[in-house]
Amino acid sequence: MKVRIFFPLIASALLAQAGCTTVQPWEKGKLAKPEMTFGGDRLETRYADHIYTSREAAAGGAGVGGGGCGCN
Amino acid sequence: MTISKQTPQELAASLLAAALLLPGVRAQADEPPQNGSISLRYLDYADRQPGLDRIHAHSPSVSVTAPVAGDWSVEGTLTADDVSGASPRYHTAISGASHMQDERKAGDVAVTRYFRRGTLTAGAAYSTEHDYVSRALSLNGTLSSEDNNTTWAFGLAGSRDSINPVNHVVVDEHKRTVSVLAGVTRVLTPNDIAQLTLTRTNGSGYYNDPYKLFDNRPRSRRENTVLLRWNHYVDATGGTTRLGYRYYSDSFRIRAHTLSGEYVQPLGNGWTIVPELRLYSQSAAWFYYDPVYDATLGAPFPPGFSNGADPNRLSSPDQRLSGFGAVTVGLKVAREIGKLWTVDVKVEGYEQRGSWRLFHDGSPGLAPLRARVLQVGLTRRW
Amino acid sequence: MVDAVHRFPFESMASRCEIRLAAPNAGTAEALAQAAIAEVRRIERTYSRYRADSIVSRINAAAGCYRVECDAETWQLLAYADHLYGASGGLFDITSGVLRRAWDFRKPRVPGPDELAPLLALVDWAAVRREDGAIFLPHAGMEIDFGGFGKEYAADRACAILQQRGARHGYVNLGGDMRFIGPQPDGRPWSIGIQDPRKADGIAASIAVSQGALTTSGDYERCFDLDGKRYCHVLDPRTGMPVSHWRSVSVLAPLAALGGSVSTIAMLKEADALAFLEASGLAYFAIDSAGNAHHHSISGDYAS
Amino acid sequence: MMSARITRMLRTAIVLTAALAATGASALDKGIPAPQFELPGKDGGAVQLAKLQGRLVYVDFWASWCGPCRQSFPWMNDMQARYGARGLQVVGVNLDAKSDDARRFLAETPARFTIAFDPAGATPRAYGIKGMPSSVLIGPDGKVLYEHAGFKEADRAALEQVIQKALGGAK
Repeated sequence: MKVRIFFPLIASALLAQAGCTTVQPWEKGKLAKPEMTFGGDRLETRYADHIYTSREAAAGGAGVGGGGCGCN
Repeated sequence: MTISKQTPQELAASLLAAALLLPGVRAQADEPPQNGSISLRYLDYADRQPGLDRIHAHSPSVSVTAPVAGDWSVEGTLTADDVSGASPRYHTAISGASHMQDERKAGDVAVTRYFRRGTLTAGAAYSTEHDYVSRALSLNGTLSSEDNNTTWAFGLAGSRDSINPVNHVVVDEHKRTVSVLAGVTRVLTPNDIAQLTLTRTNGSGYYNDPYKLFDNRPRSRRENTVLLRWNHYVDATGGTTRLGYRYYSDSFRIRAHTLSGEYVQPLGNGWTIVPELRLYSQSAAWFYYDPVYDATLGAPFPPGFSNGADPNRLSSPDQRLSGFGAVTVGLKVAREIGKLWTVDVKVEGYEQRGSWRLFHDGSPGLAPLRARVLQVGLTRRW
Repeated sequence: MVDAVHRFPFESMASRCEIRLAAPNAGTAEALAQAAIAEVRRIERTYSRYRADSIVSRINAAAGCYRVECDAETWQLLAYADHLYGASGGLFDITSGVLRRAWDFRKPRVPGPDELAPLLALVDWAAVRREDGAIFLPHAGMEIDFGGFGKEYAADRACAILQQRGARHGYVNLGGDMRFIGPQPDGRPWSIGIQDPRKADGIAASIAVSQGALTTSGDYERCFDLDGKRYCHVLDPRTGMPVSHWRSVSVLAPLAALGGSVSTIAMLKEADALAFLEASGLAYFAIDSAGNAHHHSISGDYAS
Repeated sequence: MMSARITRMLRTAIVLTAALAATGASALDKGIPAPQFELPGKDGGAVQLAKLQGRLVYVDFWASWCGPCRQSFPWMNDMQARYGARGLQVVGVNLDAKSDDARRFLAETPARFTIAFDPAGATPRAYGIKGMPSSVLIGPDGKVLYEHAGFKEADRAALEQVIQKALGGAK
């Protein structure tokens, strides 16, 4: 239980504090590269989620709203 | 024909305007791709344990993303799984494994509205196979700060599944879930961006695996995930590291850690190579029982079954609820052809062993599971 | 790896032409160039007054007799010619081609007033009637001639075709009137020399250009000298006599059709040329009869 | 217990959506003199805002990696061709850290207007731009007339009207 609450707090604190130098719009050349975004290839992510949820107990994390399946 | 006395500005403009009217003197500049895209992908999955080839799946899928009227975009995917093979009825027992052949079709569509500093996406998903139909709706939104360095994300989704196993262990069973998501993405430096996402899912209904023996699970499940991701651009190599850590915990008292890492390395004239490593570790569900069976009745009866244990006691011999560790090693090679086409091939090896569980010892007595995954993809932008 | 630049010289409209463009290999360059050259030849066939089957010859043959239906392209060209007539105060008159009967620049002979008078009577664009897609030259013997901007129009069309098919670097040069597809493959502009009006192989100035058009009207293309005076083919439609105030006028413009007509009108404006060139808002480089250069360049990629 | 959490989530969601509609503060106030700049041009010469006094100047901050910038170039070429003669001068200020990236971009996407390079980013900082691309319309008197961030299909007509109005006004 403790870990569940404690962990997100330090993570978000870390995030907020670390980004104190504001990055200017014209300095975002590298951030604009596709591989720097969190999206990833839609179908590739779909396959990965599908394989791991049908072989492991944990599921989700990055998004909500995918359908379930009777995979065994 | 009057010779009009034009002021200098009007003269210049009229001359140019007249010249521009001459037919075909100006080429229409070809519009750069408007981030529309269509992707085809094919998956070939096969897993086995020593002595038993288990599941083999072929899965073609297609995805289309189309910008609409400037501020909107529509995305849709269609997938068809052709799954066949054998699944142990309990733990990793080879004898009596149930052979199955199944065709699953799934599709989803999402409509996104773009605002000046945010997006709102409504999605619907549908999946059907002979014994399981799932419907899901979702609403996701993002909001960016004025300097676009911080983006908040929030999401709400619900799903409703109906289950009708061929063995009629149950008839017309249902499962409902509601999930919420909150996240923040933060630009740290010109080379670094990080993201924290929290999700919570509450579900109630039929969670059992109808094809496993003594699989009697609680009728509700609360699941939490915390996902921290960090992408870093490496100036020296022009490559990008993509690291992620996910902590999962649920009311089955399963705790799972997932550490995943990818390194995207462009190689010049369109080639890109992406090695991938994933480490996973989970604890067993509290009602999972090890392959140690009832003294008198033997496998698959749970211990104490013969001397009057409560028959609807919660229990499950499902390997997926046991404690184990797993490693995935993968490599993707992609090739961009011209400005519009990309083709890629991805190969992954996955292995799951009780003994690989991190920090604690895993469930004993289960055969290791190995899987190899092959994917081929083709994408065209327009 | 920067694409190599390929050159395709050819003859058209009685002048030396060349298409220069960068392409991944000679094969694609050849295919692109042939398509552009075909378009230049089509325009030459359609609007040449020397070819009996051209629309211009049919219009001229019908002068004083009947109207001739025009296709959309011809109709647009006539509309542009009409606009130039208005903008130049009547100096740019495509019916002035008829004066050519009195002038043969291969022989140094100046026609007398009695020879010019009947021809000048036929120079009257204002009298030409254009209604619902047809044109009628009211007096027999009248002629129209697209020589004033036909070549420049062809250069624009050829360039548009090359750009449409993906060419990004190169230019089309039709007898000195140039229309640019884009900069050199490495992004640097082309350095173009402006002909010295009095030295055949001399350069009066050089300009760095990466797009738009560079057109020149000069008194040295078809001309002769008599008693120390230069008689060139640019004729004032009111007097029938050659202009003499300027040796050459070069103009930088977004389109060759625009640049060509502005440089020709400037020659015709003689003393008022500079005022007209300023009003046109385009960059220019003009050399007067005394050999002095007058130029005006606007900042930006049009001129160096 | 579950419904409490859901409603709390929803409440934060609604608050965040409301913020969506809030308009951003503009970086430069209208009517103030535009900050001066002198930057290296594409063919060696210098590009100076002061030298363009008396013309309507459309300054566009762009970079080779920015998708909407690539969409805006054909439109800016069109504007320069159609209104250049009436006094409009488009100036594309490139903000790539490595100007070679910009030159490769320009070889693919031709610019028929003035290009200047500011790898250090001093000019965009002075103009306080908030997004990529960003454009600032400066009147003949050197004062800021209009500001715009981003570039979408729908922006083309609106921006052209602003230019026409400014040109109409400018005698």
